[in-house]
Amino acid sequence: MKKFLNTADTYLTDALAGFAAAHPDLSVNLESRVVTRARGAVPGKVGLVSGGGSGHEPLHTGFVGEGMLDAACPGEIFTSPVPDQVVEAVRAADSGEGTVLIVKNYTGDVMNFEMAAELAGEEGRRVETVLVDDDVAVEDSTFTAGRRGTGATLLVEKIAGAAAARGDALEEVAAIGRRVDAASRSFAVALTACTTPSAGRPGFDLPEDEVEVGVGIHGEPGRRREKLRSASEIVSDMVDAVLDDRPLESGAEAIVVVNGMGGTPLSELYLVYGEVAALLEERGVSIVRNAVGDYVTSLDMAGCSITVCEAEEGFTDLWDAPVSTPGLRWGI
Amino acid sequence: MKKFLNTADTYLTDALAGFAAAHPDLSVNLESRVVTRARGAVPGKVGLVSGGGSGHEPLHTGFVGEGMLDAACPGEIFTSPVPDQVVEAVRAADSGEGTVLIVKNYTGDVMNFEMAAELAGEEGRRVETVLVDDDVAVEDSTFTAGRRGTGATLLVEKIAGAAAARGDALEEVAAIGRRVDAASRSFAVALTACTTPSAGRPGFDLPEDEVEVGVGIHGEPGRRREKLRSASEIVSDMVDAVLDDRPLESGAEAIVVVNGMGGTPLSELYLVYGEVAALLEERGVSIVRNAVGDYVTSLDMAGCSITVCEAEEGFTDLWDAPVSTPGLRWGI
Amino acid sequence: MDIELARAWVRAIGAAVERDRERLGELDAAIGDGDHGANMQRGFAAAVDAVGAMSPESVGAVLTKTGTTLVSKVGGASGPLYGSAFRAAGKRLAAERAETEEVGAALSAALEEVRRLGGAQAGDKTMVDAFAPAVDAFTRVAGSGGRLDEAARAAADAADEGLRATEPLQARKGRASYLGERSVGHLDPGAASTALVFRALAEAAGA
Amino acid sequence: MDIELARAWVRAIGAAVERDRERLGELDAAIGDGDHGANMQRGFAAAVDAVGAMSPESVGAVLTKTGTTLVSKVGGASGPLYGSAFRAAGKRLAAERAETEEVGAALSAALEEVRRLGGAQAGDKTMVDAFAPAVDAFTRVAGSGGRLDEAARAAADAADEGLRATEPLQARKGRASYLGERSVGHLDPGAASTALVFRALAEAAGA
Ligand SMILES: Nc1ncnc2c1ncn2[C@@H]1O[C@H](COP(=O)(O)OP(=O)(O)O)[C@@H](O)[C@H]1O
Ligand SMILES: Nc1ncnc2c1ncn2[C@@H]1O[C@H](COP(=O)(O)OP(=O)(O)O)[C@@H](O)[C@H]1O
Ligand SMILES: [Mg+2]
Ligand SMILES: [Mg+2]
Ligand SMILES: [Mg+2]
Ligand SMILES: [Mg+2]
Repeated sequence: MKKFLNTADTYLTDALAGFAAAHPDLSVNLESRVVTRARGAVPGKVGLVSGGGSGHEPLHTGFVGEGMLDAACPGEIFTSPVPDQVVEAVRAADSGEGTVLIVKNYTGDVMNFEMAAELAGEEGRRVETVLVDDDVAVEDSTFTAGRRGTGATLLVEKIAGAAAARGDALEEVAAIGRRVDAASRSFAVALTACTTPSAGRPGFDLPEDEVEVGVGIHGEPGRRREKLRSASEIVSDMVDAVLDDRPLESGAEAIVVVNGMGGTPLSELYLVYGEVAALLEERGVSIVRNAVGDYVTSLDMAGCSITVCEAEEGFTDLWDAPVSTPGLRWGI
Repeated sequence: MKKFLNTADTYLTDALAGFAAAHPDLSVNLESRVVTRARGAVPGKVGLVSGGGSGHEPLHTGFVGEGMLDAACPGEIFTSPVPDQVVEAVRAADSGEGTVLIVKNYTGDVMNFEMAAELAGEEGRRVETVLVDDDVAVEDSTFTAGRRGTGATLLVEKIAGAAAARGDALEEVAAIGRRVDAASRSFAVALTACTTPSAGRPGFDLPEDEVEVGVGIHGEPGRRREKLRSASEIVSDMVDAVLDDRPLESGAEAIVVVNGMGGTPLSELYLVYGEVAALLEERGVSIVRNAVGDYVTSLDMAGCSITVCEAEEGFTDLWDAPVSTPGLRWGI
Repeated sequence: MDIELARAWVRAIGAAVERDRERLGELDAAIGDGDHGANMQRGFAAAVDAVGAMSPESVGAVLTKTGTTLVSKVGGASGPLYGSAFRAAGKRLAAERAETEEVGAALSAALEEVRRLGGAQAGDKTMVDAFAPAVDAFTRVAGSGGRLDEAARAAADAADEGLRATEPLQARKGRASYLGERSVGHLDPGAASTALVFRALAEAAGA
Repeated sequence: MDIELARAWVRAIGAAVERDRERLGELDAAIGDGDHGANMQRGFAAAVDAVGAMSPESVGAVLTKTGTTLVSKVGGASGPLYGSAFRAAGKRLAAERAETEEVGAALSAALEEVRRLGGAQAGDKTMVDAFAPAVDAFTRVAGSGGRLDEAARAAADAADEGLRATEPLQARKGRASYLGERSVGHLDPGAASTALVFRALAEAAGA
């Protein structure tokens, strides 16, 4: 395994310590593993908390800050946080207006956040949960744990964060977060497997001429393997998968995220975005906003995900609203 | 070779086309290979132009925009742009106040920009050149082409860009750019080699347990090979190399960039930053600003560079000034 | 089962997941995200410390503390599941000693909790496929007057059997379900750790 | 040398760098950034088109056009160097035909331009180490009344010799100099392309 690290066991703490040193406007509790805004909860504002396994940076810790999250609780690598962490984060985020939990739909995340929500409730705190489940590689049926939460998490956290900053009430913030998730679909392809510090070797072996199609963000294998093809062929399949699941009519407006998995250079992501833009234009869909870069990663995996979110009433204004976090910043 | 691409020959054009589609506030000429602000030269402002081989994204195209560059000219991958491109960029950037060329110190870049500067001069344009040469892995002697320009380019382009935006005159903008370069030193380590689309395979073979120390940003081998060691050992050698070349006294203030080469996940970069911060603290140097992320990359290379720039009078204010580019944004 | 045996059981699980950490991780890497070994090791190492540090008044106190520790240290799917399971079992054993049949009832309560929380049916390729047959075997032997070590050994064998039976199954719950047919042909990591849990009980009781 | 031969020379270079693109790229990957093959191929393919499309009045016009095209198409270090070299040579050959000695003088001017621009000395492990001996050999043969094909063949052989001699050298100019001692033991890519340039002249003249 080739990584900048000291020991596999200290990887996460060391990385969080560096994150803390780099961002004095955030406060990082290395003990409780909770990242909050240094200034604390914002009086009169609904709190926004998210978290999940680590290894997806900048998600979620990198999205704590003005206009987005109030607190994040990073779990072990690819392991959802424990209820204590989440409760700790809720306490830090709750100004009395209640807290929205943004949870990616994985069995572990859902169970741990549910337990945390119960505990927070027992403390008399109002908590609403927004489940993110945008990955169409997983059919949403009784034969699965349901669609995974992936690239759309960026959109949900930004847009719900802006709604909270604007002063929306608990139920309203949760509602718009759910609308964003409902309007979003994603699909991912991996060119290489990622290596977790503890495993020390790639999660799966992928021949030099094959790709994993329909992968998640935890290094798990995808739905199937395919021969590596041209970007235009791969992307057209990805866009089909996304739009077959949730068709967009000609004339529709969309926010598109081309998200790198961590090991893919920006120039490739732009190349992919160019293909997506052309395909959507063919279908008469106009992209009103876009984000191209590493947002929801999978350690050093080479690959990308494509997220298409129909820009419903109000989404773009909230997307454009000022945000100041390590991973996303404008207007401030 | 595993990349999202159509053909090696179209890689650059396709990536630029995607970049153009993603950033409507920039105008990208795929013919002349020049990226400019859509609104064109800013009346009364000194123009800022940079360029170099492609494969270092977001550098330089991603730094075109308010508060930073007026135009960039991306060459072929790892190949400096041709004089025509540079002249084209100068024409687009020059509002009559003259233009500063920011050139990374490589034989090819220097010669092509020099030729361009001559041509622009023949058109009666005032041009000043700022050479960036921060990489201490290369000794600055008659036995080499001189130190390479690497991570400090981010600082020079941001700070000189802010000076130009503030209304500084041609000589002043060039002068502060040179001061930033003179105050900066960098050193890089690679864990893997990068693969150019045309070569189709890694530039050098690196055993699973070895790293290249003192690499540049063009996939060239470094000064030497070493066994992979712990992050704290590697980083402490890197920081020593940087500070031995340009010592900082206790009490000095610095701007630090921990720059990813393209294939290294953000969590590792933060881990590295944590080590750097601790080492500088030991030496009594306080980091007043930092940037951790992918800024000056080398395609898919895994690795990072550390840049330490002494924060001289005025640097931090100009660093903090509003900037709105695809690769760097705040305050706007 | 007395307090010391309960403690010994937790220590035996800790030793087992420490030893098989890699194997559990590889099983999880094949159809999940590869962290199950680390999760179990982290959780039970903490549980061993916790139950070692306390002076429990009851068998249940040991198991409840184990469950609470797992919940607060593991995360992922297995944390809440094993954690709640041990807590549910602990609730049922309020005395200093527990008859084998009482232990069986406690294990049944634990299984119920796993079913309730995770919603997995038999055959979904989860820990339930090892947990359920183990509890059945335990209660059967206990019901016919068998000793704890006998019941535990039967449970461990049944769990191993259930684990083996997960290989041909297609996962319908948890991460492995994302793979669809590709989950077929692999053992379920959680079923594998469950088999370790019951084998550890047999060892502790046999000693 | 007449206009047609000048054109044939450029075409021969184009064919050679097309054929050896990979090899030049690998030489450059070893001690540089691997783009020399692509650079030469891109540049001379454009030059072949350019000189094919024009109706030149002089030998020099062909070489000047070649140089201008290289400058505007290649980039990197080799673009300005080869481009300026061909332009310098072109300036000296204003007539429809050029005597072999005149060609030698033009080649000397080209070499001077490379030296001036790049500042490389003999032994710095650059194209100069092939260029300089080639020009010496050419002018020597031309000076003693040799024909163009004879002079060109001598130049090509000297360039090959100069190329071979770059292997043990440590680079002092260009990217390869960044490697310090690690540049020793490799041929210089630019010297390799220079050898192709002179071999192409010999072929064209011999034909
Ligand atoms: N809904 C569920 N019901 C019962 N057991 C489950 C469920 N989901 C997952 N599991 C068990 O959890 C195991 C995975 O645990 P672990 O890898 O630690 O958590 P995660 O899947 O979050 O990484 C699976 O092998 C399976 O046995
Ligand atoms: N200062 C110089 N003087 C003469 N030749 C040089 C100089 N610098 C580089 N070269 C030649 O250029 C060659 C590299 O060309 P190329 O790879 O196309 O450009 P780059 O080095 O910019 O990638 C080297 O092999 C060397 O022969
Ligand atoms: Mg997990
Ligand atoms: Mg080059
Ligand atoms: Mg797992
Ligand atoms: Mg080169």
